[in-house]
Amino acid sequence: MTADTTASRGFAANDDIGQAARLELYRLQVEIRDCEKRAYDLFLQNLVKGTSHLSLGQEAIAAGFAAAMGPSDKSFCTYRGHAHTLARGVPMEKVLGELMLRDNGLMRGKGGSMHLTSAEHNVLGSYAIIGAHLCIACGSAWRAQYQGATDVTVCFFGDGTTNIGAFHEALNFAVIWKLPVVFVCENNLYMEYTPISEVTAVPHPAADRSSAYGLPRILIDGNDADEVLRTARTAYSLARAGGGPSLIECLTYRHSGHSRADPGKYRPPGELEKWLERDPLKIYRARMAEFGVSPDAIAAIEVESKRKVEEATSLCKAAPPASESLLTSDVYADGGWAWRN
Amino acid sequence: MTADTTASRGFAANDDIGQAARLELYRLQVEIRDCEKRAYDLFLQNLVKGTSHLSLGQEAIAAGFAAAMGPSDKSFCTYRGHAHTLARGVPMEKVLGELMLRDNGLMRGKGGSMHLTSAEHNVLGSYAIIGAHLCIACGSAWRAQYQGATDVTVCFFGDGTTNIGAFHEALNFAVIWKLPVVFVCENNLYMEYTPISEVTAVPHPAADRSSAYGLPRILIDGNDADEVLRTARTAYSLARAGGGPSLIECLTYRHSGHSRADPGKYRPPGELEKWLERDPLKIYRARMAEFGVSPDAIAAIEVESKRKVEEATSLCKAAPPASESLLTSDVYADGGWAWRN
Amino acid sequence: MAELSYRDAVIRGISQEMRRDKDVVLIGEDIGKAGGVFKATVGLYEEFGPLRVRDTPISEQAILGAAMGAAMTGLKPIAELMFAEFAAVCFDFIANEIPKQRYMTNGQLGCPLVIRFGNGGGVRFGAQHSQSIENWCMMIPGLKIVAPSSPVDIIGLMAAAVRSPDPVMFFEHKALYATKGEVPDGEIVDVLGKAKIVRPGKDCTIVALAMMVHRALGAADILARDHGIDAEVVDVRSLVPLDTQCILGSVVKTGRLFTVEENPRLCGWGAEIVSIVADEVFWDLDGPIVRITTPHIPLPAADNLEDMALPSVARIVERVSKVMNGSRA
Amino acid sequence: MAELSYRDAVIRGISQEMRRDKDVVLIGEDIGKAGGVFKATVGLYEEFGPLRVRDTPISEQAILGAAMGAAMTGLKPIAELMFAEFAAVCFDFIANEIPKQRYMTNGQLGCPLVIRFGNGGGVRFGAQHSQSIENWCMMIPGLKIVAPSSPVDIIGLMAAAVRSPDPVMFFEHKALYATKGEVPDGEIVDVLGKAKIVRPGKDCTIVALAMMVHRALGAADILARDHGIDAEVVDVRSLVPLDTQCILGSVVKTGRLFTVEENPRLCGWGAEIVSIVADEVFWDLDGPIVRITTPHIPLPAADNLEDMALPSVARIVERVSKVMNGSRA
Ligand SMILES: Cc1ncc(C[n+]2csc(CCOP(=O)(O)OP(=O)(O)O)c2C)c(N)n1
Ligand SMILES: Cc1ncc(C[n+]2csc(CCOP(=O)(O)OP(=O)(O)O)c2C)c(N)n1
Ligand SMILES: [Mg+2]
Ligand SMILES: [Mg+2]
Repeated sequence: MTADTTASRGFAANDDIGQAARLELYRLQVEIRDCEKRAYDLFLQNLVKGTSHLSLGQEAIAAGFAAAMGPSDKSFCTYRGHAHTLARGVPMEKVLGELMLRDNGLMRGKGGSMHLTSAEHNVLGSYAIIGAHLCIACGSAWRAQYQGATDVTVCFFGDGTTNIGAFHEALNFAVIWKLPVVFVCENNLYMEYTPISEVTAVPHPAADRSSAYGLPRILIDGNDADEVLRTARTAYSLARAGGGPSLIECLTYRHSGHSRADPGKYRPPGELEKWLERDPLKIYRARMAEFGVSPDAIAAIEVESKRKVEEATSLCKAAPPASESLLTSDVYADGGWAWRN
Repeated sequence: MTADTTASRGFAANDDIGQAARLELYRLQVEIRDCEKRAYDLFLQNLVKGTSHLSLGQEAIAAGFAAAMGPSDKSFCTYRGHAHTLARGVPMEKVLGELMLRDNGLMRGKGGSMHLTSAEHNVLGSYAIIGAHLCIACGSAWRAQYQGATDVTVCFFGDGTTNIGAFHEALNFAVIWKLPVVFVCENNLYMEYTPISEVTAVPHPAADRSSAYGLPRILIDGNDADEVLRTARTAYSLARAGGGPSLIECLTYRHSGHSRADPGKYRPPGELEKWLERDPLKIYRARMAEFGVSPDAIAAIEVESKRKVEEATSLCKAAPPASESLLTSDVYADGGWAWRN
Repeated sequence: MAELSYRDAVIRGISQEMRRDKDVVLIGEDIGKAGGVFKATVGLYEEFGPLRVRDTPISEQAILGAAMGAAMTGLKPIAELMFAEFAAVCFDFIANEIPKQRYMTNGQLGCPLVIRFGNGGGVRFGAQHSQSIENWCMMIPGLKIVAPSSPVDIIGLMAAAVRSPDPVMFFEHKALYATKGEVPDGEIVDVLGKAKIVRPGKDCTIVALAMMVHRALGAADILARDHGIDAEVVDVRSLVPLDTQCILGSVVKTGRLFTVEENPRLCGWGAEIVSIVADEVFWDLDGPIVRITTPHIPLPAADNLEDMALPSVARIVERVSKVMNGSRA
Repeated sequence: MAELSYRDAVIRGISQEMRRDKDVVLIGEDIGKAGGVFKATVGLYEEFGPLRVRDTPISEQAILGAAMGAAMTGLKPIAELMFAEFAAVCFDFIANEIPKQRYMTNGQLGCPLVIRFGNGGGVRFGAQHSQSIENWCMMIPGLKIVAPSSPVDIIGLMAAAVRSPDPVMFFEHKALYATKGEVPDGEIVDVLGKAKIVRPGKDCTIVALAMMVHRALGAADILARDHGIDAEVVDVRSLVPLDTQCILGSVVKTGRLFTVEENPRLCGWGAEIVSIVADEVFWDLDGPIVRITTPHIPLPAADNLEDMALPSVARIVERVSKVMNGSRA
């Protein structure tokens, strides 16, 4: 699996990303992995209420796209958005707190795991109804274009999302208005339980549709953080330069079930094992070895990540439940919910 | 403008369609033209209430696709559906009566011009909210497939409709289920007043999207009824043989405004004139001359058409208004509207 | 007679109808091989095969459009929309296409289909996966709407829905799937448009739907025990057709009406019932009519907040007892 | 002071706000170069240019999504949906996304935007282009909703809507576009959430909205002249926030309430008002509360049938006079 690039647009040229970026990509992937695993443990302890969707196995995409962003760039995620939220620098405590629906959560328990949002970090929301946020991301990019701002809007979604109408409307819209938005399809081969190949007219649900919007076909290895980073940088530069949107399909796999409720029984035997061979962290450790990153530097990242997870966990466990005073707050901008006088 | 066919599927091979078909195509085009012109006159006399959308200039598409249908084939149209309804053999009186919202109309005035439906003729409705009927047509085709019936479902829509989400969902759905449905995009260059080229990411709004559904690219001259007929036959055969859907873009132009309310001022000077040169009736008269059709045969068709229009007009003018007893009928299958006991 | 879960009742209700009529077909996301996100279609794919139980892409417009087109031409589709509020991504079909087809065509074409929704809250899924949206449909002329509260009603009303020549919106309550109830053996067929007095009483009428029926019943017990108030509880079951005879009869008898609605307040079905009562039996009323609803807010995800938001047994008891005492004073 | 049409008032209202604030931008289908299908944006493209007045493809989801994303990040978009029921093709944004954003994010993000709808009937456009759908929005927590009945209200409420930090659904009535009214010169800014007593009276209260205000006023004249009934007519203007003080005050004064609703009956805003009245001022009522609505049917296209369907002056007079006489007997 290598980048299927359009030379003229220079996607994912093969240059080395450099040592600093390498360590940063590893740190992000390790921290996401550790935090997601902890989220899973917390389910098992019944401390995560409601539903939850992990990105175990898809960390390279979150890391690569986030690492290439500047602080003013905007992210729009799905319910499977813990990874993207963490990758923008949102503290683990805030994410796990929201999963546990506690007062210390990102939205103090009002939104829940499917709606992680941190305006401060320009994580402009996680959206739980398929498709909508592709259109909403267009609006953010339109604002940047209108105001002459240079930020890029990045919108993450799954393979299954390419079959809903909003996908089509958003892509066409972004192209005709030349919006600075980057659409990232994380193709993990499944919608909830149904293989994407059984319900899609083309083999590559995003890449094979790019020509319908006059866009180049971009299909990359989503488990290789370097490839992701390079692709992201190219797409962001294009968008910032007024070159309009990109649609990028990243091949990946989720190691766990769709959501908390899903044991993943629909997978053909051997499939998971095959993909575990291509685990982004495994790939990345090999990459670091290749580039001679010191074991100490790697260990430091891993130790720090574990520490953060432990610290976040204890803060969350100690945190009070959602505050009852918030039940009717912030329906309207005046802070309240009054629909009458 | 010639067919851009995919040889392997044999679309629109160039054989002569034969004399009988030629006369039938001419008859259909003339009758549609005459009836639409009469509809326009009736507007001017304020006898057509509400809105109305003419197909003047687009007659070849309606004629060609209908002439290739068998009686059990199903049509799904838009508000711009008078032509397709007439082409299936629905009497002019019924169509004009509905435009005039009289008791003799197809739906006795309850539906109006935008919803012409004649179940008896397998005209399974005209739909006025963009996009929906592409999905509904899939359902009709699904029923045929499920029951092992051999009818084909044909769904007509405009260029502007290709940018709405339902288009995308319907196309993907039809392909993955290999449904016997033929999608016909009548590209008349405009949505209501906005040129399609200003709001679409690709030059050919349907044809340039076919690859996104794994379909061949089919772009034909929609003003040449023979080309339309041949294309229709090929697509229907494919569908009947279990080969799945087709998406056909027909290039055409509407001579009048979008609807009753529209004087068409947004058109660049000379555009209409250029297209009047390519008027489907003009093209077809030349074609008939080429094939040596006798002037008498042509005149007979023209005279009979005028007679039909006059007859229908007087019947409609004499018809009573919609019957008041129908106000609350047929909301439910029991014939009534009772939402309570 | 056997004990069955509400979830298994959905399966039994659908399979009863699929066995009877081969034109009954099922479509939706993950409903086939996976047995449904709510596991309410488990086993149907195995029994009826891939042609009658079809997994779809994430294309709700295509799902409802296909169901509509198939219904217009001879099939009896049952479409699942998963979480009820996904209705919003295909609302054109629910609001503009399906319900108007028969009327606009002057009776030429109908849409005999069933749409299944996983409705309601209490499962900590937050604002976009917990809504009670039966009112989105009740507003629309041309639909029929049921929302069963028990396994036996699920089966009987599913049969009635599938056999109905009209489009029926079938609201299953997510928080009830795991609940159980006694269900007779053999075929069960109910009728649309009949409410049920699930607890007779003489002091006031409490009208409720789906999960709220259970809470109203719980409240009625406490009202009787602790407050000496004998409440009659009516399970509406069917919003359209609405059994106004049953409701008006009960109100005439008790003189007092309360509605218990899981929906956010504004324009809920309870308001409609109040407006019928306040018009038609005004002179039989002995005091104010009071609606107990979820406040008019999006639903919070947090368990404690969600519990505060939805009408609880305690809130019903408190409100009914206060109002009833007030009116006597 | 000048006479202005309702249509031109829309243009003036929008341009007043666009001149004031360059973050106000307009999007929709055919609204720019063509001046809008209802001609209610004529001249704005010329004055404010293609960057502020943008024609879109037929992509209502993209239109509302773009408006939402832009609003979340700093613009003040006004989106036109053309015929009101096209809301159904993008209802996810209206029902699930825009109204819940502020709540779900605990106040981090809001959606200050305006959505304009060409609402209502009387124009012989049939079942899919004539609906009154303000209730589709009223059901949804988090939206604000206005439906002006006059040119001056259009301008003032448009200003209030654009300046509101909350999402405002702005219902223009198609059949009113050509009507005229006196409008003062200079800037006009109204407030959301204020009803207006447009005709004081003492015998009964008639609450109406948009086009029905004019019919209610027409009926009130006849009721006074021919039936000796002095009706107070309240123009609700804003459904959310709802001016319950004004409505309750009027009902307490007159003792009788009628609602006149263009919407099909079930779950209309009138039912909500009835339920508030029947709860909060029950003891002040002197008789049944009666709703006058379009019957719960899809709208017919034929002119004579449509006229029968929508509440008419004659129907209002007949119903109010009968009920009022009944109650006195
Ligand atoms: C409109 C809509 N339909 C259905 C769902 C239910 N649903 C939630 S996640 C999901 C699968 C999404 O698949 P994909 O886009 O591939 O993302 P992934 O979960 O694999 O990351 C579905 C069907 C939804 N949330 N919204
Ligand atoms: C969902 C929706 N949006 C907008 C409209 C308003 N509208 C009616 S016709 C039309 C233009 C359609 O253009 P096209 O598909 O090219 O068909 P044509 O009218 O040219 O035949 C529009 C925007 C509609 N009916 N439905
Ligand atoms: Mg996926
Ligand atoms: Mg067109």
